[in-house]
Formats: sequence, structure tokens, C-alpha cells
Amino acid sequence: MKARVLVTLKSAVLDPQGKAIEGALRSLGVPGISSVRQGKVFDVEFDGSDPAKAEATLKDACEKLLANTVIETYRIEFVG
Amino acid sequence: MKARVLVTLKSAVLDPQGKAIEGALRSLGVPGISSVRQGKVFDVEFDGSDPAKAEATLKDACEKLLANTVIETYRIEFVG
Amino acid sequence: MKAAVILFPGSNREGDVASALKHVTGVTPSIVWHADTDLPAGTDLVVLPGGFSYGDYLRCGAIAARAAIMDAVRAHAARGGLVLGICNGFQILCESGLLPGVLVRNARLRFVCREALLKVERTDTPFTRRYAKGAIVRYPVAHGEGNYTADTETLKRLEGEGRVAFRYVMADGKRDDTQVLNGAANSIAGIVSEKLNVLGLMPHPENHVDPLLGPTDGRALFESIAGVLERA
Amino acid sequence: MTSTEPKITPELIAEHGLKPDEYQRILTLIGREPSFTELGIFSAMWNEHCSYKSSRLHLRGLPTKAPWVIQGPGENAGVIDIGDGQAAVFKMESHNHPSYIEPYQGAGTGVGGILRDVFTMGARPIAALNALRFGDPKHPRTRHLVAGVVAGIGGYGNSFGVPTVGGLVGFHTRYDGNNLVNAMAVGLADADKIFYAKATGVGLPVVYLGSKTGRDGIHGATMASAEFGEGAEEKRPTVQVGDPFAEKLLLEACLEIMEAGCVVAIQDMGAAGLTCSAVEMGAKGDLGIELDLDRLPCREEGMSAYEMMLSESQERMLMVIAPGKEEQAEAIFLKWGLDFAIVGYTTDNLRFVVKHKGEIKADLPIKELGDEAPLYDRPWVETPKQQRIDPASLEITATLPGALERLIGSPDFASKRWIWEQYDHLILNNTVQRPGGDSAVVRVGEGPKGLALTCDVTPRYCEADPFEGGKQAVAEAWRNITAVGGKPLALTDNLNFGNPEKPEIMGQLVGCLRGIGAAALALDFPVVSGNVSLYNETNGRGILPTPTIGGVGVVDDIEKTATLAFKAGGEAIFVIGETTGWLGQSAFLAEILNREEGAPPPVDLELERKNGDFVRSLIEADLVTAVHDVSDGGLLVAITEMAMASGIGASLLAPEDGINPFAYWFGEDQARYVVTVASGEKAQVLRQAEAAGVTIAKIGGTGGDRLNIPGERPLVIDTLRERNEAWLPIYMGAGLM
Ligand SMILES: Nc1ncnc2c1ncn2[C@@H]1O[C@H](COP(=O)(O)OP(=O)(O)O)[C@@H](O)[C@H]1O
Ligand SMILES: [Mg+2]
Repeated sequence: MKARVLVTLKSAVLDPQGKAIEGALRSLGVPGISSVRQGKVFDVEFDGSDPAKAEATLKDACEKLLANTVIETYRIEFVG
Repeated sequence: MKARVLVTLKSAVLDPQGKAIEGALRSLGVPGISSVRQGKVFDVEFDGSDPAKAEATLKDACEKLLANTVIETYRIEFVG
Repeated sequence: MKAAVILFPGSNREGDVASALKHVTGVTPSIVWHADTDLPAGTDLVVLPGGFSYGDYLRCGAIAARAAIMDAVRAHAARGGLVLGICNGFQILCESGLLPGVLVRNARLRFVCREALLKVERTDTPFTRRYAKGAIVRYPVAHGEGNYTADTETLKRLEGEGRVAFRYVMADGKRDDTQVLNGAANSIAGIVSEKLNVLGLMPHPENHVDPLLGPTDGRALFESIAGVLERA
Repeated sequence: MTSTEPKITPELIAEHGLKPDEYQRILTLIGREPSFTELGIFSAMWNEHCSYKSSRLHLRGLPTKAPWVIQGPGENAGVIDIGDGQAAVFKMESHNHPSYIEPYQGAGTGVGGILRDVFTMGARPIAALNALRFGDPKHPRTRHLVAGVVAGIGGYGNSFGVPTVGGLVGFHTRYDGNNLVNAMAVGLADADKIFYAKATGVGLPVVYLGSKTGRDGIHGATMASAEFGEGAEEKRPTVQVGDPFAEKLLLEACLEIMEAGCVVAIQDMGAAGLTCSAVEMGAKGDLGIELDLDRLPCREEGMSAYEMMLSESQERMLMVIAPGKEEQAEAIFLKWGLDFAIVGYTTDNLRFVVKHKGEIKADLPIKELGDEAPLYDRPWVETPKQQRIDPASLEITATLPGALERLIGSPDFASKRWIWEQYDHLILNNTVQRPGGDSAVVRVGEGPKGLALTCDVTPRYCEADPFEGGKQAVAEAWRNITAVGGKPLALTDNLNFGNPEKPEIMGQLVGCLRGIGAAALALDFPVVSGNVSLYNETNGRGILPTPTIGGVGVVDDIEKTATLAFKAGGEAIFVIGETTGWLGQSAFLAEILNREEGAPPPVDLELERKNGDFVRSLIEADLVTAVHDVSDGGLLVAITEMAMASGIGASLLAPEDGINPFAYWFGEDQARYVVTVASGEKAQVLRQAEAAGVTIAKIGGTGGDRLNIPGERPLVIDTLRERNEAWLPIYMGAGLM
């Protein structure tokens, strides 16, 4: 079973990488992009096939390690 | 308009981060996770509302900057 | 004084801090493996050294903060024992909850290794008592993720409680948050815990103790620690 | 041997970079058609990168011996005795092509590779350097390459935990499509505990250590020897991703099992991975090797024998383990979280046998794989000599101060602080002289001894006159070590050239090698390791010939090293060595007059030695306060660098009548140093110079905050420094990140 975890910065937190990318895109002449925020994605593979159990495991993984909840939030998606 | 760009390592490329995370989850006692691969996600906001144009712009942004196509692949999703 | 330096996979400045401790205080610290569960009996000072524990993968300090030995470090801190986290050690302290906030990518997104000017904000901590009040000192920095960030409330609390121990300053001795070398909030270079027994800082006092290699402004930090522990 | 592998066709042979006559050689050697896996093995072993087939003949002429040389070329790194039972282990290696394709990972894995070469010998790395050449700053790709290469070098070295203490950076349009990344590493070991690749003992386990094998860089080594064309982009997936964290663990684990006496032989897996390392271990020890690929730790599923043999996955090692030590070695590796697998045995039949899934995929004569590699005596022509430039013939509209300002703000002379501040140059607490001086100096252990380290070459000279240019590169490295008070001991080289199949390019290689050899011999500065990188060409245009020299010297007492910054006002400035005003191929001519012309300055090796030994004696006797060698840019640039490093100005004396002032101040005569002397010591210094037969001339005095050139407008040192510091950050800041 596969899942995807998205970890993104809370909206109040400054994102220097996103800012730098905005600037870079502007100077590359890529038009119309008003804001970029960078986050992380984890593609996770599981043994087993119980989605409820998988979701619990992933939540646990996020709380314990994958996200720093001081500045980040996370979202779990199942992809197949 | 909003879009999300997912940039992930090509499957044959070594992902040291994913490997380290797998190990950490194992030693934290999170069960059943057989593989983790880490990628980047960019949440992008646009001026304008033409999805075709946005897609073209984002593709351009990916090729030029957001993805290192030597080792990464990218995917563009529209979220709202 | 008995000191222990914790060794995580990927730590790489453990030798620097061990030799600085020895050079300044005469004490040779023991090196403690991350997978151990206990500190050596009678440990007074725990040092979390600089480096790239676990390659800085995921987030710097994140994986090390969850290592087996960290429970013992937390217990040591709770007892009032001294804990010094330098660079990656500071990042680990934040990730482990022993200090508030988090260290993110430098604002200019580049690793920076250079001498930094720091103001010693308080001299009543066990780590800084040998400095003159308001002293400006020179320690090198060497980090890619030293940009200290916390939510507004935490920053307010830290400032209110006077828990900023070191602040980056410009050549004129004044702080300039817009020019700070890594983008740190309020130009914060180092903070202490509520009880003042845990210090985390990004710059490297251990690399400035030997006159043969450069300035020696870092000595007083190790002298402070030794002085406190001698009297204890 | 198997039906599943592709058939050998002329196209397949060509794709493997093997010429028809080379394939014929294979047929003769093994008496049958090779299997696909065998073809891969031959192509890896016989490509330029591994076999040195174009350069080997000429490399033989280099002096490689001295009483202090413990190991010369032929092992993973050179080893020299630095006294007190200690040895310095060092080498330089290129990662040019991968760094062009993917600058961050390419440069990073280059650093990783050279570090591995050093710790494979049992040495702990104590310093890293890098020599970088980029294209014209105006070329659209240059900025991206600088940013990526520098971040990649820093990203790897900083995480691994070695101080990057020096190097060089230059720009020239001839590197537009072929930037150069030459990485050097220096390690420290006990002189009696060096480890080698040579296997001994039959039936001993061959052990695989480190990270798992993936499909990375398959054909990487072949790529590194192939000329770039328009199709370069297609070769992309052959780039590897580095894992400095794994390398750091590998270092600690390797040193630990060496200390525990488990290791009989060790070889890192670099270019051509498992193939090269296994063959080398066996061939050097006159043993056969049998590998069972079913046991190889793999990262990806379904890898074929061919892929496993050619993978260039990083952070891997091969070892022969001492009898009965397998368990102890395995425990150490598991502790560090690394893979450990017995993948084969040494045999006594001199065959290289590879088994996979019950089939024999390769069965080849092990010695011949290396020994019988093609060796070419490629045709070459000598580079035509150029005339000496007569300064009177030049039309110079610039003023002296104007030219100086332009020079020190130009890409080649601008401060490289923006670069070396991205490298942790302080870690390990031994950096006595940080980047910015003539040589870096790192303390050895607790001192008082130190090592002086430098990288040098002036490609313009090499192009105009390969022989003199080769000499000059060695002489400059020797001089830079001398200038900090070091005694030069040995060098490593990295020979970067274009396509050796062209006689003119081959002529450059031959000429440079002869020059390097002559200088190394005359200066007692033997070559103990090196690397050759050929085919640095894009669309038929080659790079400037660039034989980078990495020099290592010993400083007996780090308290007595000299630095280039002026120390105080009121001191006399002397130049040691003869100033004739040699402008051919000078930076002045190139940068200010836009002419890369004329004969480069000749190098008188006897004079180099005499002047250098004299300067070293002054440093040892504490008679000089600051020392700087004079290299490109000439006298005025050298003095300005000393002033900028200190903030102290200088007032200069006018040159003797008859010499063109531009030639005098910007000429690049060799074997020269600028020194400052306190007033009390002047007479003593002059007396000693006379006794030594060394030419010395007073050219001014220190003091104030300006540089005063007679008859010219004064230049404020702070302003000069701002100019010198500005170019690179502004150039890079204008870019993307
Ligand atoms: N790529 C680099 N990495 C680290 N240090 C560098 C690099 N390039 C230049 N430097 C440092 O900048 C200083 C000036 O370099 P250079 O002009 O080449 O010196 P020199 O002319 O004495 O050989 C040296 O200390 C050198 O080590
Ligand atoms: Mg020099």
C-alpha cells in the first residue's frame, strides 16, 4: 500500500526558500507567479492493506518525526 | 489560482534522506513502513485564471528551476 | 568536573569541543554513544556537539533528538545539570523540546563559515559568567541552517524573560535584524532554558580557544562552566 | 555464455567506447567472443579514465622518488613521511564532466571520491582543497555552474567534516563547455600503518562495505572520457547522488576495523566501481578473484550482472578480511549502520570470475585486464614557440592605478571569499592559516608541526609553452609553500587536457609533463599521485591545457609561519629575485590589453631554489614580517594583496630608468617574493642576501592607508579592498540564488 504525506510550513512562518524561488522565477522571466511556498512530500510504502491502520501509523510517524509541529502542518493522502 | 508542484527523485536515484528516515522510523518503533522517499512540494499562487496558461508557466518554472531534471521528475496538480 | 560529549552518527565537531574543553579546563570529556541509555555516573556537563547528525536529513537535529540517549539528557537537564548544545547540538535541543523554537535554512540559503560578532546578553548564566557584561566577542559560525525562528509569542516570552544569551551584532556593536548573517529572528545566536542550565548556540566557541589558530574569545565560556562546577 | 544478454555487435562495441582494434585485442586475449558483462568489464578497465592509455607512456618520465616518499603513484593516494612516525596521504582527482552535467552532485561526489581514496589508505582526512575553472562569466551557464559546484563541494565536505582550506578559481572562455573541478584531499596516518590494495592469501573473503548498489553512474567512467557533443544532455542519468553522511560513517567504520587488525587489503569503489576495485586487488596481489553477485547488497530490484559490475554508486568499499576476523569486522560495520556482505573469495588461478544466479557471467584473466590494456604512443607535435613581447611595442592607454584597479576587480583576481565562506574551513580545530594566503597551513595533531597546502597552475602559460608552463605550475606550488615557511615535500597532479587524439593536444600533454618532471626533479618535489582527465572538449574546441599541481610541504613549527598581510607601518618592502618586466602571457596583457600573446616567463629552476631557500631561511630566522610570492599580476598586485589583507598602505619607489613602468609593475618574472622587514633587521637581511648570492631590492615602505606609486594618484586601500571583494558576490547575486 502506498501513501503520501505532505508537510508544509504553517502560514505564519517565514519561508526563505519560497521567497528565494519567487525572486529567481521573476528574474528568469517566468510571469504571473505571485507566491511560492516550499514543503516536503514523503512517498511511503506499507506492508499490509488496512487503510485505517496505515493512517494511524502515518499519523504516529508524523507526530513523532516527519513534521515539526512548531512550524509545520501535515496531511496524509492515499494514492493506491 | 493555486497549483501544487511535486518534485520527486527519479526512482533509480539514491535518496539518502528517505533512507535515513526509514531507519529512524524503525528505531522509533513505527511498524510496517517498508520504504520512504522524500521529495519537495511547491504551493504556487498565480495571477490570472487560465489553467492552460498556468500549466505552461509552471512547466517552464519546473524545467528552469524547480526541478533538477537530471535526477528529478515533477508533476503539476491544480488544487483550486 | 565530569563532562560527556554525545556522539551521534554524523556528528563531526565532537573532537573540536573535546579538545577545547581539555585545552581550557584540563578536563577530558568522555564520548557517549547515541544508542546508550545512560550518561556516565556523576556527569556534570553534557555537550551536544556540532556536525551533521544523520546527515541533517529530514530536518537538522530531528533524528538525533529522538535517539536513545536523549532521555538521559532530558533527565539530566531536569535535575538542573548543565547541557551545552553547539550548532547541530542547538538544533537537536530545539527538536527535542529542551529549548523552544527551531533553526531553519539561512535566509540567503548558503552555508556560511566566517567569524561573527556576538553580544553577550547576560553574564549570570553558568556559561557566560566570565564575560564582561555587554561584551562583544568573536566566534566563528559554520552552518547552513542557523536561522532561528519561533512564533511571536515564544519570541516575546524569550525576550521578556531575558533568555537570549548571545545575539549577532554588526561591527558597530549594534544589532541589525535585516543584515544578520543567517536571518535569525531578533538576531538570536543563542538562548538558555528557563533555569539557565541549558544553552544552545549556533556559533562555535570551541574553535576560538587557541591563540595559534585565531582569536580566543571562546575560552571564557569553558572557563565559566568549569568555574561553576568547581564551586558546586 | 548466457542467452539473456544482448548480442555483441559492432555498434555495441562502439557504444562501449572500444575501438575496433581494441576489440580485436580482447578477442586475441581471451580467444573467444566476450559476453555482454565481459564487454562491460573490458570497457571499464580499458577506458582512458582507468587505463591511462594515452598518458601512461609519458607519465613514466615523472620523478616519483625521494627518501621521504613512502608510496608513489599507483595506489589510491601518495604517501610521504613527515617525520615523528607520521605520514601525509594525499591525491587530487577530477570530476569535470559530471560537474558540468549536474554541478551540485557532480562536484560533491568528486569530493567524496577523493576523500575515500585517502581514507582507504588508513589515513584520517585533515584537509581538502579544490581547483576550479569556469567559462567566461558572461556565458549563460557559468553562474549556475559556479553556484552548483561551490555548494556541492561545501555540501559534501562540510557534512563529512573535513576543513576545505584552499584552492583556486579561474575563469576563461575556453572552459565554457567544460568546467574543471579538481578536488584534493590530504590525510594523516601513522607511517607504519598504511593500507594497500594488494590482496594476499588464497581463499580469503572479499567483503563489500558501505552503501547499497544502485543503477547510478553506469557508464560514468566511460562518459568521463568521452568528448562532449550536442548530445551531452542525453547522458544525464549517469550522474550519481552523493551521501556524505554515509561516507562519514564509512570513514569511521573503516578506520575502526583497520585499527582492529581485520584488514588485509582495501580498495574503494570509484570509477567503474566493483570491476576496477576487484580486479586491482587481485591483480596487484597475483591472485584471482571470484565474485558471487547474488550476495551483493542492491538498492534496486532486478539488477543484472552487467549493471552491478559497472555501477558507480558512491560510498562503497571492497576489502579482503584477515582470516577469522569476519565477525568482528561485521559487528563494527553494523554498529555504524552500514552494509557488510561477503561477496567473494580470493583464488589462486589468476582468473576474474563473476557469478550471478547460477551462471558464470564473466571469466577473464585478471592480470591481463589491467596489464594488457592498450597503451598508445599517440602522435604529437610540439607547440610552436612564441616571441618575447617587447613592452615598447605595446600601445597602453591605461594608467598604472587604473590598470591595477581593473586587475584586482577582475574575475581571476577578485577575492574568492564568497566561495570559501561556503566551506567549513575551521572544523577539526587545526587551521593555522585560513583561505586567503599563499598556502593553507593545518596543524598536525597537537603541533608544533603543520602541513602547508596549495593548488596552482597558470593555463595561459601552458598553452603558449607547455614545457615552461608545466615547470611554472610546479614552481609556483613550491613557492607558495615556501612563502608560508614550509619545506615543500611532494606533489599530486591533475592533468586536464582536450582530445589526445589530436597531435597538438597530445603535444601539450607531453610538453607539460616534461616541464612538470623537470621542475619536480630540480626542486626535489616528487610526484606521488595524480589523475588524468582528457577529452575536455566541446564541439571540437579544447580547454586550455590545465595541469593542476597540488603541493604539500611541512612546517616544522606553526608558530613560525609567515603570512602575507603587512604587520606594521614603517617597515621596508623588498623584492627578492630579478625583475626584468616580462609581459608575455601576463594577466596585465590579457585583462587590460585583451591580448593573450607572447612567450610566457621562463622558469629558472636553479634560481627558484636559491631564492626560495633564502626566503625560507629568513622566515626561520624571524627576519621578515610578511611574505608573499609574486605570481600572476606581478609585483604591484602582490603588494596590493599584502596591503588589502592588512589595511596598511605602502609608498613605493620608482623603478630604475629604462624599464617600462607597466612591465616593471605588472611583469610576471618568476622566482620572486615580496617581503617586509622591520627597520632593525634590514642590514642583516641585505648581508645574508649578498652571502647567498640572491638578488634583492628595496621597493618601498609600509605605512598609511594608501598605496602611493610615484607620480601617480594615490589609491585608498579600503577602496581597493572593496573593489576586490565586490566582484564575485555581485556577479553571483545577480543570479538566481
Ligand atoms: N576554490 C577555492 N577554495 C578555497 N579557497 C580558495 C579557492 N580559490 C581560491 N582560494 C583561496 O584564495 C587565496 C588566493 O588564491 P590564489 O590567488 O590562487 O593564490 P596564489 O596566487 O597564492 O596561488 C588562496 O588562499 C586560496 O587558497
Ligand atoms: Mg601565492
